[in-house]
Amino acid sequence: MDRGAAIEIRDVFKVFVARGDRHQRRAFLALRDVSLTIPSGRFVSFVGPSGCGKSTLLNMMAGLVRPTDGEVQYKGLSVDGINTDVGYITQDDNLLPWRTLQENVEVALEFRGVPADQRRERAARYIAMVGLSGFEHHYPHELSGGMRKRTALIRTLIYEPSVVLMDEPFGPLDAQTRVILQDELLRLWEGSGKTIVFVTHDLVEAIALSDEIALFSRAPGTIKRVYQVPLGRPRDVFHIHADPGFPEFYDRLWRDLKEEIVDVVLEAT
Amino acid sequence: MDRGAAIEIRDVFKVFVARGDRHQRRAFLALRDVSLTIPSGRFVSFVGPSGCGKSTLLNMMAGLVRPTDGEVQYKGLSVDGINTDVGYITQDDNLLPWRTLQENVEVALEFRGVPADQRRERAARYIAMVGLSGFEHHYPHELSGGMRKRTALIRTLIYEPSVVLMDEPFGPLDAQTRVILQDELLRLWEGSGKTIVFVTHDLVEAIALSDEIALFSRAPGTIKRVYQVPLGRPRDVFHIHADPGFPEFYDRLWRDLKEEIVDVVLEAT
Amino acid sequence: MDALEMATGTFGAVEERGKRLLQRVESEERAQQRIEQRNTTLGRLAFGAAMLLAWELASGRLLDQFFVSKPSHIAAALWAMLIKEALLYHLRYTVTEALVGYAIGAGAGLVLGFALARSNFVYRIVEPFIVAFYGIPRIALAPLFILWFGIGITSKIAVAAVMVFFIVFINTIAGIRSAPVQFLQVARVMGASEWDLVRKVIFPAATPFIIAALQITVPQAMIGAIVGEFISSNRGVGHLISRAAGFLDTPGLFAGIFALLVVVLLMNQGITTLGNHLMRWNPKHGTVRDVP
Amino acid sequence: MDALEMATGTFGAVEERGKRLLQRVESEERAQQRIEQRNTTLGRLAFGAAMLLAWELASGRLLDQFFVSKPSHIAAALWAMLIKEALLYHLRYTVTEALVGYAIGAGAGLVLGFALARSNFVYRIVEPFIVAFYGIPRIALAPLFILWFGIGITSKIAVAAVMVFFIVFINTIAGIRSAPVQFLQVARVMGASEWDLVRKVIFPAATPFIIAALQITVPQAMIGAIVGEFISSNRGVGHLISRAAGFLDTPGLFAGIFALLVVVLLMNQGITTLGNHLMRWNPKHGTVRDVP
Amino acid sequence: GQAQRVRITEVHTGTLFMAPVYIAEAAGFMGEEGIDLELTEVDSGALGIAALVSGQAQFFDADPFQAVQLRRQGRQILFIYNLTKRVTLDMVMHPEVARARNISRNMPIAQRFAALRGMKLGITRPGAATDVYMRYYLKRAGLNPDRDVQIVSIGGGAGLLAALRSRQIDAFHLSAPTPYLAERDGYGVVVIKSSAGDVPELDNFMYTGIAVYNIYANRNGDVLRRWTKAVNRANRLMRQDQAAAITRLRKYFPRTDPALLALALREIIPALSEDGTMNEEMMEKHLQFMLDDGQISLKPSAKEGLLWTNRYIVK
Ligand SMILES: Nc1ncnc2c1ncn2[C@@H]1O[C@H](COP(=O)(O)OP(=O)(O)OP(=O)(O)O)[C@@H](O)[C@H]1O
Ligand SMILES: Nc1ncnc2c1ncn2[C@@H]1O[C@H](COP(=O)(O)OP(=O)(O)OP(=O)(O)O)[C@@H](O)[C@H]1O
Ligand SMILES: [Mg+2]
Ligand SMILES: [Mg+2]
Repeated sequence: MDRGAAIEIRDVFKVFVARGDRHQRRAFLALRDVSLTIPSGRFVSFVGPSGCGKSTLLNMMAGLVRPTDGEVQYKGLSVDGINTDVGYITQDDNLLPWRTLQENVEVALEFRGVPADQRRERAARYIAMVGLSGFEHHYPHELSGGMRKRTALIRTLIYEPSVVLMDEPFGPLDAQTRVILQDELLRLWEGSGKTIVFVTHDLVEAIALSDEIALFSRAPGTIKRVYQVPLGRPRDVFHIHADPGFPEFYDRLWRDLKEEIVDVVLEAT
Repeated sequence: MDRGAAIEIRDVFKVFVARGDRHQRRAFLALRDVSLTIPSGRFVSFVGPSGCGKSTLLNMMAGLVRPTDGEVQYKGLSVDGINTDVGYITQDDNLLPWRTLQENVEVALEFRGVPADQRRERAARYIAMVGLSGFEHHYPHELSGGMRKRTALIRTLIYEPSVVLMDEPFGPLDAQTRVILQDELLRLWEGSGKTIVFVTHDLVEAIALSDEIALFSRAPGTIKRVYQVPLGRPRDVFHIHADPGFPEFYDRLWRDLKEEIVDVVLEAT
Repeated sequence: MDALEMATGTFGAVEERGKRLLQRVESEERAQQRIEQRNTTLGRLAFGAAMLLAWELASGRLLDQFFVSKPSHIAAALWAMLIKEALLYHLRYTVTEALVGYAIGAGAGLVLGFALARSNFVYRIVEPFIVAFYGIPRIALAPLFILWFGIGITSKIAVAAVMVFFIVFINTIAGIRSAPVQFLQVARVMGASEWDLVRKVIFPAATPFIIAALQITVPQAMIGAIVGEFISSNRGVGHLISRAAGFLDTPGLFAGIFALLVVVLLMNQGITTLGNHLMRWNPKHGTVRDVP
Repeated sequence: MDALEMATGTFGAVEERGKRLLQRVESEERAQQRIEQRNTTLGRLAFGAAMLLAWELASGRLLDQFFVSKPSHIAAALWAMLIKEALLYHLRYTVTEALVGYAIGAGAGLVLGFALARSNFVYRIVEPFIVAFYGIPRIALAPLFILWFGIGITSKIAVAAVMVFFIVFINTIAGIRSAPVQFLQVARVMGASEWDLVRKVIFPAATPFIIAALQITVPQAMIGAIVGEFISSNRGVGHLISRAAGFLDTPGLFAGIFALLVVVLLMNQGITTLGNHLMRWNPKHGTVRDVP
Repeated sequence: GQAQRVRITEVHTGTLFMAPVYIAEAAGFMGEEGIDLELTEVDSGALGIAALVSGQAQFFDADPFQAVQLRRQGRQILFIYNLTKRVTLDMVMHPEVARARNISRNMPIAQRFAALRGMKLGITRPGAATDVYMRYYLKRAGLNPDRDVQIVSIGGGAGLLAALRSRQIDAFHLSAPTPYLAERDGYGVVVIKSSAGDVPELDNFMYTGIAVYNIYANRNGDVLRRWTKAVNRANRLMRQDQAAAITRLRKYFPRTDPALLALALREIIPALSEDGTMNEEMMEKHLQFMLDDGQISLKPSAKEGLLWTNRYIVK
């Protein structure tokens, strides 16, 4: 497996200007001095408090947001404009409302000029994989929240990008479906050489899936620490609790997070 | 506390017609023979596989969807048309994009004719409670996913409806923020006499918060079983794992869910 | 609760009931469309008949018959036109002008709208000039139309196209701007080309605007053709109308107009159908009142 | 990674850098708006000047000066009009007609749009009749306008209002239908009255459509006033234009038109500003090309 | 001076036949008769009728066809002042066509009509005077207006000039000054000048006059007399002192080139009525013309008092 850097984030700062205040457009700092290397072929998770800038960082990797200062490199080149080399499963599902589930799943293949019958065949396979067979002809508003999210997931996986950015892909899914899809994801990924950047707020999920976990501080977000997950591969996501390395690592992560909690509680009251 | 039924669901069936199939509009069954009583003043959670009809059932309680057969009663009267007596935190945040965070939080108070200064004061309190102070003048698209969800939450809580329907209110939140808000929610609820119907896919959350848990089967959804949570009140959500009743009850719930998992896995491959 | 489930009957009975419901809903769904269709048609006929009746009765009493004529006379004039003035020949000519002008104007509005909206700077510079051009009374341009487009069918098509263009253009721009930026972003990341973006994301998002513009411009195109025929012509319904006006022949005037309106209504129906088709995915299209 | 964080400098330095960035962005933000504004203004002036120059040069060579005149002559005529024909007096009259007609037509279109869209059945019945009414060439209705509204200012206002109404009406309906049904639903559950719904949910959602319609109808209102003045008048810019046309006075004709266009452009600018204000929340309003 | 002041509204179609009325107003003759005259221009005859019938205006420049047509509907308007004594349409032809066909004003009128065969001829609107008389010319020459020539309607003077200049039509006819502008700029020659009496059948012909609603005339005979008195004063001024007339006219045509106004007046004055009087023969000629042309199916009497009267004319 290639061990070069897929993505390299250097000294990134991000300033946003909120537009709601009529009289003064006040700028504020969303990301502060973030540096991180994501090696090629690895599964890296981001965990951290809500609003700390995880999605913003993913947006930068996809070229949708420009850093105010610092640089984001993709495979050695500075990201400048849309990065069509990555697949991006955004936090909102962003399904096209005028396309049925199947048409949504096929859309990237259409962009790539894949012939209709191949599209259909591949879509059917992925749709079955996430348990959505029978709903091919539903429009997004006729699907449940979890079904929409699963559709958004396979819409990106289907064209097999070499780097996949996933922003809470299993967010609105029940524990049951979730574990199955985690397992499915690991099976697709293992040995594929793909790089995955995965945002989640479920520590167990992060541990079960990742090679590395980047822990973010609360806003203005920065990376507090990067952990190497001390579990072997392949992993059994169904029984990850039973892995000998799990409890200790989980406790360590949780301890480090608690510091952030205390801060938030203090702020909240 | 009043122990009458806040909501009474009787023999409800729901048939949807999906419109994507051009040639045949095939109807399909989303809810099958659901009956459930939600007593007044209780905290009831729904758990179950994605797409089993949890949101649909909440929509019925709010009067947004009509049952195809059977009846939904609210405080003894059949729900017929919009039920403005409940507060409903929908699965999607549905914030009004043309209003800032604060204006969104105030909207229900505006509908109720609360004077501007009172609105502002109450909004500020709730905004601080969920840790969003400083973001009052951000438009929804300038907020992170978790921040939007927190806004949607307090937008409903602020007018203190006597029955609150919550569809995965803590979905896109990190574990840390989540526990704090769970605690906050319990503090608001306890002793208030309010009824809460709470959809979640986190079993720990369901146990930590609820009096009763209704477990749904996979689609066409029906209620497989209703559990009484065997933990006392008040509860410490930060250390719920340590509660003596917790492990046994958790295992029982998880066992019952597994059956559904097996089914899904079979279907998926 | 388990007891309750038992009480509702055996599992088999529930299955049975579910199936019955499915069938019921499927047939109801079909029936309802038919009923709505029928009610609308009946409603329109009733409304139309009521208006004609009111006109017939009011004319000569409340309204001055010299200027408004009455439906019965108009019908007679229409018949006479059909027989004696080769109405259909003139109608075909006018409708061709209107249709071709409509197609050109709408096409140009769409294309230029897409071209300019995607380049905001150019749009902001050019926009006031386009608006200004539309502030020029058509009548003032008549000699130029004659010089540039002649006195044949081309000049009528040009007038119709001009009247259609602006509305489609502005609405297209507004529609393009309302395409959610997130959709554009995910599509671009998925590798959409500019053309993919236009066809598969922006156009569908702008559909409600474009359809509204296409609906607004149906009567405009027809009026454009008529104005064109007023500017110069030797045939067409505008010619007939103009002659009727010259001879103070109000029934003839309205007869010509009625002939046009039939075409306008047919075209409008076509656009409505097209809109319903393109926006079939839209859950609330047409059902705004009833929130549930 | 901890090492890396260290390497970038002390915590204080990072803070410092953050602050500097904040200031930079704030001042850049302000500067950029100014620059854009300036570029747009310059671009428009350049474009306008180029067009006038091309006209001046082409006139008499490529174009027939008799029919298109040339900017220098038009400027002279404009001056003469200002002095000898009390242009400002006529202009005030015409602008009043256009503005009042615009306000009435747009107001009626909005109100009727809201009234009908929320009752789909009535809308579907009434719609073809409204469309048909718009298919009637204005010229045919002119005698009725005189009968009903006289030959004073009222009839011009009526023509302008009629030309504005339809476009605002159809676009309003389309806008209302595009209001996301989920927003209506949550608002209703939160206790919104029908009036709350209209004001706080439907109207903002329909804003892009309404603004587009208001923009389209600015020149329409002006033309409506002019058409009204062509139908009957003894003052107003339409009267001046009509008189110039009668005497084949092309510079005078264009001078009258130019006077109008200034007003049209001012009104258009007003609508654009209003639109920008109402849609200030909209992230991509005006920045369509640059996806990031 | 001793008479009561009245306000009247007169609508008109903006033709130059109205020159005496304009002058009467601009020179203050109306005012001296105690009349505040407000002139309003309308786009077409039908609109003038609408204004008259609805009581918005009291005076209008109509033609006998409109009067007859209104009569059929049970409304009576009455001509009280004649504006023209013959048809004033002058035909201008592209010089190349005229040369190729060898047409000029020196030829007998019948030959000129016959020479129109195969041409593209411009009129203003179908049913308008330009159309009616063009067809009459063709019929006089035994031509079928719908087959032997192409008649194209082109809304107004500027359009007609544009079409002639770009050779999209071969000829058109209209009242002065339009045809003379084409002549001045070298792309037209006037070949039929009915304003000078080239067409005898259309000479001494009731073409356009000022009409009022009958009811109004019955009640306001005094006002009508004062009105005609002022107009006749202006008429005399116009004939005696063209320069003065043009100065007065500038109130209504402030920026128009005085030379152009002079040209127009020079061409049109010979066709205008000297004192507004009408006679049975003039009216009869027009009525018979309309009957022959098929515009009307019943010919009302041409006698004074029915469609016209000289009763109110004060010289
Ligand atoms: N377009 C924008 N304009 C202004 N502020 C923005 C914008 N996008 C994001 N922000 C702000 O940047 C910060 C980080 O947002 P981001 O979405 O990256 O958070 P996140 O880590 O993904 O949070 P969550 O877990 O809740 O999704 C937030 O404070 C948010 O308000
Ligand atoms: N408007 C609709 N038209 C057609 N089908 C619908 C509609 N709304 C929901 N459904 C279907 O009904 C079923 C239940 O949906 P629902 O949203 O209630 O699920 P859910 O239990 O909330 O799932 P999740 O946990 O994923 O949100 C799904 O199969 C969905 O496709
Ligand atoms: Mg996020
Ligand atoms: Mg749901």
